[in-house]
Amino acid sequence: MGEIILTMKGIDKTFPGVHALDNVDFELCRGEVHALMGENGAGKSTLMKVLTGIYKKDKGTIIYDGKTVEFTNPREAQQAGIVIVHQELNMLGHLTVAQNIFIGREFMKGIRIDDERMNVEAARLFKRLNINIDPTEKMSNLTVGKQQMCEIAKAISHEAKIIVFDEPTAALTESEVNELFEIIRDLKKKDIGIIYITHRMDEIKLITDRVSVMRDGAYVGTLISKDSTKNDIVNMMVGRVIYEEPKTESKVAEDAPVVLKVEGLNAGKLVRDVSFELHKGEILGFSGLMGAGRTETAKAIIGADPKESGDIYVNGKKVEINTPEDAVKCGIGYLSEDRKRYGLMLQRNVAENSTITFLENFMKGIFIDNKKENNETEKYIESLAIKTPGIDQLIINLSGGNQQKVILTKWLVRNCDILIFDEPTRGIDVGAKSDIYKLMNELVKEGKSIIMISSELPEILRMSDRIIVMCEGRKSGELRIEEASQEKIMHLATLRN
Amino acid sequence: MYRIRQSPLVKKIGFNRIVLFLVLLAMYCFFAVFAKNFVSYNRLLSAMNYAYFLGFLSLGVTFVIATGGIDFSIGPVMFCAAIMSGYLLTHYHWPLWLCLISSVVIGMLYGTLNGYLVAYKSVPSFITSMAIMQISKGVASVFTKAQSVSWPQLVQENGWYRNLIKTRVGNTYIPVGMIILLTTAIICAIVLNKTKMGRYLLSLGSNKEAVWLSGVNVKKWEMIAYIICGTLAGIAAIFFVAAYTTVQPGYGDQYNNEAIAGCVMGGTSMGGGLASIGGTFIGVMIISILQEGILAIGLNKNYQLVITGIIVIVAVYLDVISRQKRN
Amino acid sequence: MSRQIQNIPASSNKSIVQRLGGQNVVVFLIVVALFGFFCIVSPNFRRYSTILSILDYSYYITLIAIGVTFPLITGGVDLSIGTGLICYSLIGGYLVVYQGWPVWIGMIVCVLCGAIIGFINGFLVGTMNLPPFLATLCTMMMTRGLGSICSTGLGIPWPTAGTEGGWFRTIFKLNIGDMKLPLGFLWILLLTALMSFVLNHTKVGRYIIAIGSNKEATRLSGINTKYIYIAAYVISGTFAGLASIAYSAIFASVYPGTGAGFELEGIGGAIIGGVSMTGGVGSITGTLLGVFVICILKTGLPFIGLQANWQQIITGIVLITAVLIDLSRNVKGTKSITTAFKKR
Amino acid sequence: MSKKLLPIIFCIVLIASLLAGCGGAPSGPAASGDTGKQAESTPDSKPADTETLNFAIIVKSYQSTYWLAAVKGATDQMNARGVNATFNGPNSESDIADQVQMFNDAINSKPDGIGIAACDASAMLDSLQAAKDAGIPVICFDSGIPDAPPGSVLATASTDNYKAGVTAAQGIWGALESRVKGATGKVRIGVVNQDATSESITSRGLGFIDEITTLCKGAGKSVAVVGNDYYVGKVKEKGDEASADIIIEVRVPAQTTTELCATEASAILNQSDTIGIFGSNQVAAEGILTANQNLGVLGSADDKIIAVGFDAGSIIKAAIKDGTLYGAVTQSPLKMGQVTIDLLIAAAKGEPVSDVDTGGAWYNKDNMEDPSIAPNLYD
Repeated sequence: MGEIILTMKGIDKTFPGVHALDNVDFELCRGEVHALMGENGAGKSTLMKVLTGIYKKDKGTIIYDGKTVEFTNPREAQQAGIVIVHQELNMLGHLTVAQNIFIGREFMKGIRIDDERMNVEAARLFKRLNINIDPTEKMSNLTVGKQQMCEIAKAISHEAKIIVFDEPTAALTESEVNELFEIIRDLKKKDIGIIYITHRMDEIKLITDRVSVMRDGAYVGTLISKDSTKNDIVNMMVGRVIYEEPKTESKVAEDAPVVLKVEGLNAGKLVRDVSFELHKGEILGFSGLMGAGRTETAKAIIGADPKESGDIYVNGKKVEINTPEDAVKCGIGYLSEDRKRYGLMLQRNVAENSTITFLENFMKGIFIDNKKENNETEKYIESLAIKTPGIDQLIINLSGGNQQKVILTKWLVRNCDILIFDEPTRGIDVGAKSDIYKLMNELVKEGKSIIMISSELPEILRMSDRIIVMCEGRKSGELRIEEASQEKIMHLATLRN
Repeated sequence: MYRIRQSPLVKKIGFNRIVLFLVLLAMYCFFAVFAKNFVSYNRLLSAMNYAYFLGFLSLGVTFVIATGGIDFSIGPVMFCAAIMSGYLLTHYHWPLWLCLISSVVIGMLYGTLNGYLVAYKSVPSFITSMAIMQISKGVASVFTKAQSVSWPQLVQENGWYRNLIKTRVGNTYIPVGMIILLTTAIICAIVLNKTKMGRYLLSLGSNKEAVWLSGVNVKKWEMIAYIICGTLAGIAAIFFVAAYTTVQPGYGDQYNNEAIAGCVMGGTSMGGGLASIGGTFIGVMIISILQEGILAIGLNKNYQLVITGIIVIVAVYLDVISRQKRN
Repeated sequence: MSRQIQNIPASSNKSIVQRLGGQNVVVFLIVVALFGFFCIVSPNFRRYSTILSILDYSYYITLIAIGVTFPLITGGVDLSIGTGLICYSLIGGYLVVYQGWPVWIGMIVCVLCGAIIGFINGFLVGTMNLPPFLATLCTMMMTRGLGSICSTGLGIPWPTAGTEGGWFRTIFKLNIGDMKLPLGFLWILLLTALMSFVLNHTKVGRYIIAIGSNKEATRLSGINTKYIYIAAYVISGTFAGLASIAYSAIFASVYPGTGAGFELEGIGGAIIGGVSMTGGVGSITGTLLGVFVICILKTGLPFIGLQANWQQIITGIVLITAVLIDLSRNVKGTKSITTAFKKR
Repeated sequence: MSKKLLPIIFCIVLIASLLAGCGGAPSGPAASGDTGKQAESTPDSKPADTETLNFAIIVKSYQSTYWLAAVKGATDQMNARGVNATFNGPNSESDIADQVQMFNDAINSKPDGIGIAACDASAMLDSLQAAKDAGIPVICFDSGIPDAPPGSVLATASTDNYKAGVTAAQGIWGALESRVKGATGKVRIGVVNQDATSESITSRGLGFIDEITTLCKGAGKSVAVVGNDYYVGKVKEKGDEASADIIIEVRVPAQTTTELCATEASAILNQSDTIGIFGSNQVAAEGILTANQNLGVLGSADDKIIAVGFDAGSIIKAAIKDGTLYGAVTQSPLKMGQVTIDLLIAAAKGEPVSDVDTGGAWYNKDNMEDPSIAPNLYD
C-alpha cells in the first residue's frame, strides 16, 4: 500500500431536516481499495459527493496529494484526478456510447468533433477492460449492466488518481462482477486509489484492503479487511439499533387464503410471464438485481404500465386493472421506489399528501372538511410517530423516513388490504428504517398483505415469509424463508434461462 | 424583516402578495404625481375597462398553470367567442341572453378540445394551445366572413349588457364589473383551495405521477382545468365587448401574454402546484393601472409591454430563488 | 436520476434512431405530395413564379425555424423570435431610412439586436433559471414594444430594388435579365448545412443535445450548462436577426405591431420536422422540410380559391396531427408514466 | 448573494435599452407618444399665453407615413395658431381596444377638444357620449363616425372614401376600357383590401367595385363579383359568375400584414385572365407590388396587368414613376391635419363648425408634380 493520497477531516454537511454528515474522517492510500460501508442513508454517497464537489461541505478539510483542496464542481475534481462512478447512472440516452464517455472532453479536429477518433479510443478502452460494447451504439439501447460498465470505463478513461465506485455491482450479473474485479485489481497495480461503496459483505473480503464504516452520517471506524469478520463490520454498521431477528420460519399458514393472484403477466421486455400468489397476512419478498423487472411487475399489476396479457385475481375473483384508479378500487396500494418522483407532492403539505388517496371520505358537501382531514392526519402522525412541526408543514421539509411514513399514511387512510412496498427503506436513516419494519409487521398482523420489493438481501431475509427472485423480467425462483439464504438468492438472481 | 415575514397574518396572506400590493400602490402614486389629473373616479373606471376581461382571462389561465400546463390560446378564443356570439346577435338576431350564453359555451368548447388533447392525447399543452389559437382565429373569421362585429350600444336595443361593466345611477357610475370580477375571483379562490377539484388540480400540478398512482383520474381533472379556463375566456369575451363593443377576427394574441403575465406576477408558478388567485387579481390590477397610467403620461402601449415584461421577469426570478432555497 | 434510464424506454429508442433518417423521408414525401396536389388542382400554381413566391415567403420562417430548433432541442422554447424579427427589422430600417445609415450597417444592426435579445433569453433561462416559456414570453412582449418605440411607431419602407441601397434585396433574389434566381434558397441551404454541422459535429451542438437528454448528467460531466443555454438562445436570436433581413428584403415595408404568430409558424415547422418538445431530438434538415410543409400550405391554399381564414384553421390542424403522429411513434403503446409525462 | 443582484443589473440593462428607445424617438420624424411631449413643450418657448388651448389628437396608427403627413399638417397649423396638441395612436389600425382606451384617457385629461381618426366606427360611441357629457368637443378626421350620438361629433374632416374608390375606378378605366371592350373571353379585375373591418377601407373597395360595374355595363358587358363574402354581399349587384364577361375578384388577407396581402395578391395576379387590380390602401398596394416582384406582370403594356393603388409613400411613388403602378388615388392628409386643428379651435371657441371633404385626387406619373398633388404625396 502506497503513501496516503487523500485525507478528509471533520467533514460536516446538513440538509434541511437531515444532518447528513457529522464530523466524518476518512483516508485513502495509493493503490488501495478502501471499502466504505453503512446502511442506506448512512451518508456514504453524500461524503463522496462532497469530495467530488457536487455538494459544498459546511465544515472540515480535504487534503489531496498533500494540498488542501476545495472543489466547487465535478469538473475541477475530474481535472485533479478524482472521478466518481455514480450509483445513479448519468447517461445521455440520445448520444452514443463513445460520445457519452468523452462528453466534456471531446477530441477535436479544428472546430469539428472527431467522432471517428472517439470511437477508436472508446473501442481501445473497452478492449483494455475487455468489455464487449459497440462504441457507436446509442446509450439508451444498452442494458443497465452495460450502461454501468460504460460509466466505469468513462471514469477510468479520465486517467484518474482516485476512482470512487458507488455500489457498482448493484446492477451487474456475476460474470460482469468478475470482469469488474479484474479491472479493479488492474487499477490497483497502477497505484490508483479506489474508494468502493458497497452493501455486499462477500465483496469486502474479495477485493478490498480496508473497510471504513459509517452510521447515521457519522464515522464509526476502520478495519483491515483480511483480518476482520463479517460480524465485526455488521456490528459497526448496525450499532445499538435493534432489528427484529431475521425470520427463521413463516408465521403464515400454508392454507391462508390467497388475496392476490397473478397469472402469466406480460408487460414489455422486463415482465415476461410472471405468476405468483400472495396470501393473507403475508409479506412476499421480491428480490433480484437492478433492472430485473420487479418494479415493472408492480407497475403492471397496478395498471401504471399497460400489460400485454395476464390475469389478476383479488380475493379469488378476476379483476380488470387498467389504471391505478382501478387498482386502488381493488384495495391495492403502491409505494414507489422513487419517492420524490412518484410519491410526494413536494409543494403541498403533510395533510394534503396523506388524504389524496381518499378525498371522497373528507368531503362536507362540495367542500373539503379540513377539520376531519386534520384530525385523521394527526391520528396517523401520532401512531406512525411521524416527526413533523405540524400537519401544515410542506412535505419537502421532512426527512426521507418521515416522508416515507406520510406516503404509507395515504394508503392506510385509504385502508388498502394489499400493499406493494417498492424499496421501502431506500435512502432513509436507520431509526426510521426499523420503524418501517415494525409497521409492516403490525400491518400483516392486522391481516393486510404486503409485497416487498427490495435490493437489500438482509432486508428481504429479515422481513419476508416467502421470497420471489426475478432475473431479466422472469420469475427465476421462489424460496420459502426457511430454505432461503443470500447465496441461494444471488444464484437465482443471476440465473440465465 | 424576518420577523415581518414570520408574523402569522403575513404568512396567511403571503409575503409576496403583500409586496405585490405595495408595488400596485406605489405605481398608482407614481402616476398620480406625474400624470395630469390622474386621480379621478373616471380614470379608475376606464382603467378597469381593461382589467375586467383581462381579469377573467387571468383567472382562467391560473387554473391551467396550477396544473403545470399552459394555455396560449385564451386571447384568440375570447375574440372568437365574442365575434361568433356577436354575429349571432347582429345577423341572426338571436335574443341577447342567448348570445351571452353562447359566448360562454363557445369558450367552454374550445377549453374542452384543448383539455382533451392535452389530458387524453398527452399533446404538450403549449403546442395544443398554439394550434387552437390558429383554429379559433380561423373559425371566427370564416364564421363572420372576415369582417368585424360590433355589439349594440348602450342606447340601442339590447344594449343593456353593457351595464355589466358600469351602470349609471343618477350621474355616477357603479362599477358592476368590479363586483362581478371580485365575486368570480372569490369563487375561484374557494374552488381552488377548499374543494376536491381545486385540491386535485394543485396536487396534480405538484406531482402528476404521484396523484395518478394514488388512484385519482388525473386525465379527467386536468381536462376540467382547461374547461374552466375556456369558460372564463368566454365570460371575458362578454366583458370585452361590454367595454369595446367591436371585435375583429384574426387578433387577440397580445392578450394571452398579458393574461399569463398577470397570473404569473401573482405568484402562480409555471412549475405547477402553486397558485394564488389573490395574486392573479393584484397582477391584473397592476397591468391595467400601468396601461392607463402609461397613456396618461403621454406614452403609448409599447412602454407598457416592456415594463410588464420586466416586472414579470423580476417576479418570477424571486419565485425561483425562493424555491431554490426551499430545496 | 435512475429514472432517466426508464425515461427513454426501449420501445422508443428505435424511433429516435429512425426519426433522424426516417421522419425526414416521411416529411419530404409530404412536401412533395402537397406540392403535387396543388399543381394538379390549380393550373396557376404550376409556374416558376409560384415556386419563386413560395420560396420568397418561406425565407424568414425557415430562418427563425432553424434558429429556434436549438432552444427546442435543449428542451426549451423561444417565443421572442416572431415579434423580435419585426423589432430588429424596424430598428435597422429606421436607422437606414430615417437616419441615413448605409444599408449594410443596418443589416448588421438587425443581426446584432437579434443576438442581444438571444443573449438576454439565454441569460434568463441558463443563469437565472427562469422557465424558458416565461422568459421568452417576456422578451416577446418587450420586443413587440421596443420595435415600435425605436422606430417611433413608424412603418419602415426599406429601400426598394433599383433605388440606392436597394441592392440588398438582390441577396435573396437575383435578376439576370428576365430570369429571376432565388438566391436566398442557396443561402438557406448553406445555413442548413452549416447549422447541421454545428449541431452534430461541434461541442456546442453536442452539449445542446446533451442538455436536452439529461441536464443534470450533463452538469455532472463538468459542463457549464449556463453557457450552453446562452449559446442556444443566441443562435436562435441571431437567426431571428437574419430572418428580419430576409423579411425586409422580400416585403415592401415593415409595420410595427405585427410579427406575433411568426414564432408559431417557425416552431410548428420545427415540430413537424421531428424536433421533440421534450428535447434531445431534432435535426436541421427536418426543420427545413417541416417549414416547407407550412409554407406550401400558406402559399398554395389561396390558389385553390380558399379564403385566407381557412388557411389558419388548416395549419392548426396540420400541427396537431403532426404532433399526434410523433407521440404515437414516440410513446409506442406504453402510456407509461415515465414516458408520457417525461417533460415534467 | 451575488445571484440576488442579477435581476437588478438585468433590469437596469433593460430599462437602459428602453430609454435608448425613447432617446431615439424624438430625433425621428414627429410621431408617437413622445412627440406629444414635444408639442406640449412648444408653448414654453412662446410668450406665455394665458389660455393656450390644449387638444388631444388620436390617429389610427403610425404604421403608414400617411398619418405622419396628417400629424405634420396638424403640427404646422398648431404652431401657426399657437395652440397645443398631444398626438397618440395605437400600434396598428386594428388595435381598436387600445384606441378606445386612448380616447377615454384623453377625455379624462380634460383637453379643450379631441380630434380622432377612429379605427372603428362603433367602438367609440359610448366614449363619444362620455366626451359629450364632459363637454369636450370632438372632431373626426380621415374617417367619420356615422351614428355618433347627436352633438358629440361636431364636424368631420375626411375623404369621402366611397367617392375616392369611384375615382380610382374611373382612373383605372382609362386604361382598361379598350381592353374590356376588346375582350373576347372572360376577363378578371382584382381588388385587394387590407380588411373587411374598417369603414374607410370597405367603402373604398365598394366604391371601386360599384363604379367598375356601372362602367362595364356602360360598355355593354355583364359583371360578376366573387371572393370575400362580405364585399360580395355589400355590392350593388353581384351578378352571376358563370355567364359574366367580367369577373371582379375581391380578396382580404386574414391579418393586415404585408406578407399576407402579398400572398392574396399573387393569387390574383397569377390568373391568366386578370387585366386589372386595385389595392385599396397603402399596405394592400405594397402587397401587390411585392407579389409582382416575382411575376413581373404589372405595367401599362397591352399584355400586362393594370394596377392601381391608394395613398402614397415612397414605394408606391417609385412604382408609379417607373410605370409598375398605373396610378393611385391620394387623399390630402396635410390638409386633413390643418383642417382638424382649425375645426378644433373653432369648436373650442364655441363657433359653429361643419364637415369638410378634404377630397381624394387621382394621380399618375404625368400629374405627380402638379402643385395641387405634390404636397400630398408624402413618403
